[in-house]
Amino acid sequence: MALGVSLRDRFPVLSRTVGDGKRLVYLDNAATTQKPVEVIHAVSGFYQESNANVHRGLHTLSEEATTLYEGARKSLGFWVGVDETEVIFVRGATEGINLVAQAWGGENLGRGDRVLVTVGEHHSNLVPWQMACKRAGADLILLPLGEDDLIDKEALARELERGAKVVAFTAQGNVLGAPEDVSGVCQMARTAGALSVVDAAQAAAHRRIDRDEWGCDVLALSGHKMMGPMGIGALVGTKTFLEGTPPWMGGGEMILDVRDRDADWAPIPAKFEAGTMNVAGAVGFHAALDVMRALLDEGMEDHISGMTRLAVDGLKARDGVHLLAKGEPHGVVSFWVEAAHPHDLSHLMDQEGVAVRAGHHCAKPLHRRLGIQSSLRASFYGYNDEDDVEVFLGALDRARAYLL
Amino acid sequence: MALGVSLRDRFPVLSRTVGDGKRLVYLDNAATTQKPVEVIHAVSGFYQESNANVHRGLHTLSEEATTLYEGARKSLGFWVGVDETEVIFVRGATEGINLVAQAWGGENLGRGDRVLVTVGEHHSNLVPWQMACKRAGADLILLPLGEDDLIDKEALARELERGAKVVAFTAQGNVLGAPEDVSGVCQMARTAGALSVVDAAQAAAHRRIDRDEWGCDVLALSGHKMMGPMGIGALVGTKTFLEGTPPWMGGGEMILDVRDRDADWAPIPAKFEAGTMNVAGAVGFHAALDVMRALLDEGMEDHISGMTRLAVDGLKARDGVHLLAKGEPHGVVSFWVEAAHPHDLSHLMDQEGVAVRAGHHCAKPLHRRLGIQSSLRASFYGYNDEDDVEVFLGALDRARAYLL
Amino acid sequence: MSLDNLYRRVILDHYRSPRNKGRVKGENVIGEGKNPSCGDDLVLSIRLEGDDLVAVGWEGEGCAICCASASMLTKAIEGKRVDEALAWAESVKALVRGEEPKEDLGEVEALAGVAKFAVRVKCATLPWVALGIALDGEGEATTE
Amino acid sequence: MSLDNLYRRVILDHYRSPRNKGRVKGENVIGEGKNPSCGDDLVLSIRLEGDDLVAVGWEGEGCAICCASASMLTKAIEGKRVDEALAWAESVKALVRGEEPKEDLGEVEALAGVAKFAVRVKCATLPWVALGIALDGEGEATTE
Ligand SMILES: Cc1ncc(COP(=O)(O)O)c(C=O)c1O
Ligand SMILES: Cc1ncc(COP(=O)(O)O)c(C=O)c1O
Repeated sequence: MALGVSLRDRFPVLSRTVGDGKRLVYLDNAATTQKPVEVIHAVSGFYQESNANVHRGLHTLSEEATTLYEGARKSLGFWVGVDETEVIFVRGATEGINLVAQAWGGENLGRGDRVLVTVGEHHSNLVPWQMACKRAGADLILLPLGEDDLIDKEALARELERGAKVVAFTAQGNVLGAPEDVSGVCQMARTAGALSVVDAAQAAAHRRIDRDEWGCDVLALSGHKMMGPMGIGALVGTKTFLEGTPPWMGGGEMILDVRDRDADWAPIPAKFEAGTMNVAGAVGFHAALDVMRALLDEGMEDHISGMTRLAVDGLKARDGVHLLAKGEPHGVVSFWVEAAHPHDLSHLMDQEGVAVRAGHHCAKPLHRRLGIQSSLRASFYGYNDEDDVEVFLGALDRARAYLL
Repeated sequence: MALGVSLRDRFPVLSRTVGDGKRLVYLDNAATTQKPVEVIHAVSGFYQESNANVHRGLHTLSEEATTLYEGARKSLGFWVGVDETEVIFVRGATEGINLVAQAWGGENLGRGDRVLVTVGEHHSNLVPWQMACKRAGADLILLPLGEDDLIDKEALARELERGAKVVAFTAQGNVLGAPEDVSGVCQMARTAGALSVVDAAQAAAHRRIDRDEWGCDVLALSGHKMMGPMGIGALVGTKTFLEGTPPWMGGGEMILDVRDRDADWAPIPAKFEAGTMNVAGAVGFHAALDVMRALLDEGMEDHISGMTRLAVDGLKARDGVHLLAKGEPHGVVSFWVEAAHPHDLSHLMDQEGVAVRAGHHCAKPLHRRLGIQSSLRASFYGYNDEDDVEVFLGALDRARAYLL
Repeated sequence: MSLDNLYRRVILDHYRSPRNKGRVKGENVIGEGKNPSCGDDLVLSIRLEGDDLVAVGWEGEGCAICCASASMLTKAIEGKRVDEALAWAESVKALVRGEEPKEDLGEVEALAGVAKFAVRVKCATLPWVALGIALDGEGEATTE
Repeated sequence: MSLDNLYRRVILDHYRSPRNKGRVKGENVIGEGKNPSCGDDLVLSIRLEGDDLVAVGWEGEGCAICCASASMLTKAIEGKRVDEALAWAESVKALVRGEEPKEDLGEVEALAGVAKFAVRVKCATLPWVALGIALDGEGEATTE
């Protein structure tokens, strides 16, 4: 396996054209990554060979499906360095964070408690806490980011000193793209007795996570941002956290016993997996982890860093173009252009085959602080290469010229 | 398209063998149905052609993905006779019911309120209500079923007279299989001012639902029980219900605006769809609805009724075999056998290629009332035929003989 | 190129040289429009005398389609009666959804090209939705 | 046929003619085991004198594998010391997971065939898990 153009054959969508025959230059990877044949085949293979509902069936298909499903859990557990019972399958990072905010928060947050998030959070790691705080009468505090786009540790220390129940933050923002000092923040949270919740949706797409190295209580990630299928992701928590948290959804599979008016919960992870789960999704996610391992071994992160730097340099060299990141972004470059709305630029660039994202990227508080409504974002992955960056910069220039 | 054996080519898994070369006789359709090539191709086609995150993207892929996703919503809305804005995509029936019990229940259930369910409910339509009642201090009442396995209307009338906030019931049980008089029950609930919540997980696999004919406030269903992919299903509610219910999960896409400490919600359906949804799942579900339409036109339900009757007659003719249904089941036959545990029978029958389900089928209160721990269940679909029923009965006889 | 359908000369012209930008004197009706998904955010400023829209201005931020649409709106409805303006708003919304306009909409018909780009429809309609709400009811418009 | 691996003659024999069924006289330790997913539900009834399991019985409901396993358990550990019984329980659990037994487990080795059927492992281990909990700690066993 090699990176860039030589990888494209394995991601079928990259062979398609856009508009009047333009090669697709897909630079919206922070929104969702493309899927390699391995993942597509794993999903259809499951439906063609072993499709069944898991766990309770004693017939061959059900046993096979259970083995595949639990195999995916094992693989993900191994990938992030945790026991398989610490892996809860969910739809994605958003559901994972809501689980924590609602199930844990419902029991543990009370009037006057303080919850810390950052101004750089994706709405998915902000709105659930707004809702939980509102319900509990707790206070939500938005931590500032420093000049390097990372959590301002002095501000964090100050807020922790005043007392905090939770520190919820992203390991890598989807707008600024700065890899956070996760273990540093988690350690400060732990020392202060606060629960650490890590939004790993972006980070997990770029590196192998070691939960214990991070030292967080719980983290959430999405398979679709890691070349896996949509509709599958995971919440990874410590045994202590998961066993101490009440279940969230009720239903089949998550029970040990059910009487008329109450029920006993199954041990983790089943306690948090109510109803029929996305088994095919988990199987595809398993395949994606295998591809991920290979790409990281090939040096995908250096490759992505190189493209990011090229894009950053190219944008900085252009008049009237402003980067959102003050520090050094990885994998994603967000920017705005004077006198040209991101929507128009994105639409015009699409006509040249270039897929970038325009909008607030689900980070309104951050955009508001930067004094802008929206921005453009280009994000890179293993199958992109320097040529894609050149096409992107050229398309941007032509789009600006068109609007002038 | 024709039913039974002529359909098998289109469901790839049905060509596989089990154990030492036995033809798969898949009779676990109530747990999950098999997937036709149309559905498998729709899912992989999405990943090969149009994979992108929906809604906020202005590039071609994202527009295509959005069109496909919203096209699935339109199709499902049309299928159940509602406006597309009344269709909320969820993972499946379980998530849908939890949404209602938690988001609506959290705001509308209080101390001493009464929630009615039936003794025949799947845990997924029981445990969420147990949890919601516990949280609110409300009372959960389990309605009895009559001699026809349907809700005892006199008991329902009595309980409604005492006051009830919710009547939550299944349109067709996964154990007894009796099609409920949904519109009758909903009308009684409505007259009494109670919210009607219909678990349509099984019913939706067997007929086209007309929401207005049912007259329910909200219903939940699962795509995977309707030949669709796993990880996709829907909650279908009236505009009044959905607009009057607060959101459940917070995150991306479900907001209109986000400030630091609070947010405005998007209009329905987006209000209830936080984070990246299972777009590929919705696309596959759309394909499944097209197949469903064709099969129902071909007379699938008569075909299934015929097989069910054959199985019921065959089982009744055998000594020591007891059916759980008192009335007339459709699509599913649950039974127990004297002096032979369902696990052993299921395992032994699997050796002959016959996939049936053994256990409590997520209906413990029902089994407890019937005085048994568990049962065996055979459930039929369009691709099964009379021969499958014969093989099933023969395998049962041989399994019993083996254990004697 | 298909883009020229979307960014027609008249649209680019209204975008580059917006008409009636700013609040009008004696403003007595305003219409707010927001498209939170992209940050489009505009205010229509109207002076209503009796049933007549005697002055119409706008301010706000948005993409070229949205700004051009607002600019064209002010030209199109200034001097019209409330019922005429509301009828126009309906016609433009239909046009942008890809329907044949029932009446002659003048230069506003340049917006027809938007119909092919589902995601841009709300950019084009935002000013017209805001107009409807300003004249017809209360609250804030959104095309999300 | 591969089934014969699972339902070996000795297992079917214990299933058809269960040994030590019923509570023992002078019972002073009980172990409860439940597998709620299939409804397996059994009680080990033990009379402990000092460190010796002088009488062991069982009652309950379950599948053939579970009942045979319970029946074999009572034969295997009756008369043993607590530490010996616990060591047996560990060995049987390992056997059923597919590991090579370290000691001679006699007829109980017939349960080895279960290892191939993941979903039945918990049927076979339930009595042994219940034993561990009865002798070792508190609470109710579950193999869910
Ligand atoms: C009657 C009934 N209700 C609810 C469910 C739950 O559906 P799901 O597991 O797809 O969420 C099922 C399926 O198991 C069912 O049969
Ligand atoms: C930093 C970050 N957090 C959370 C999310 C939410 O992930 P999902 O939409 O897969 O639930 C995303 C992706 O949009 C993200 O980039």
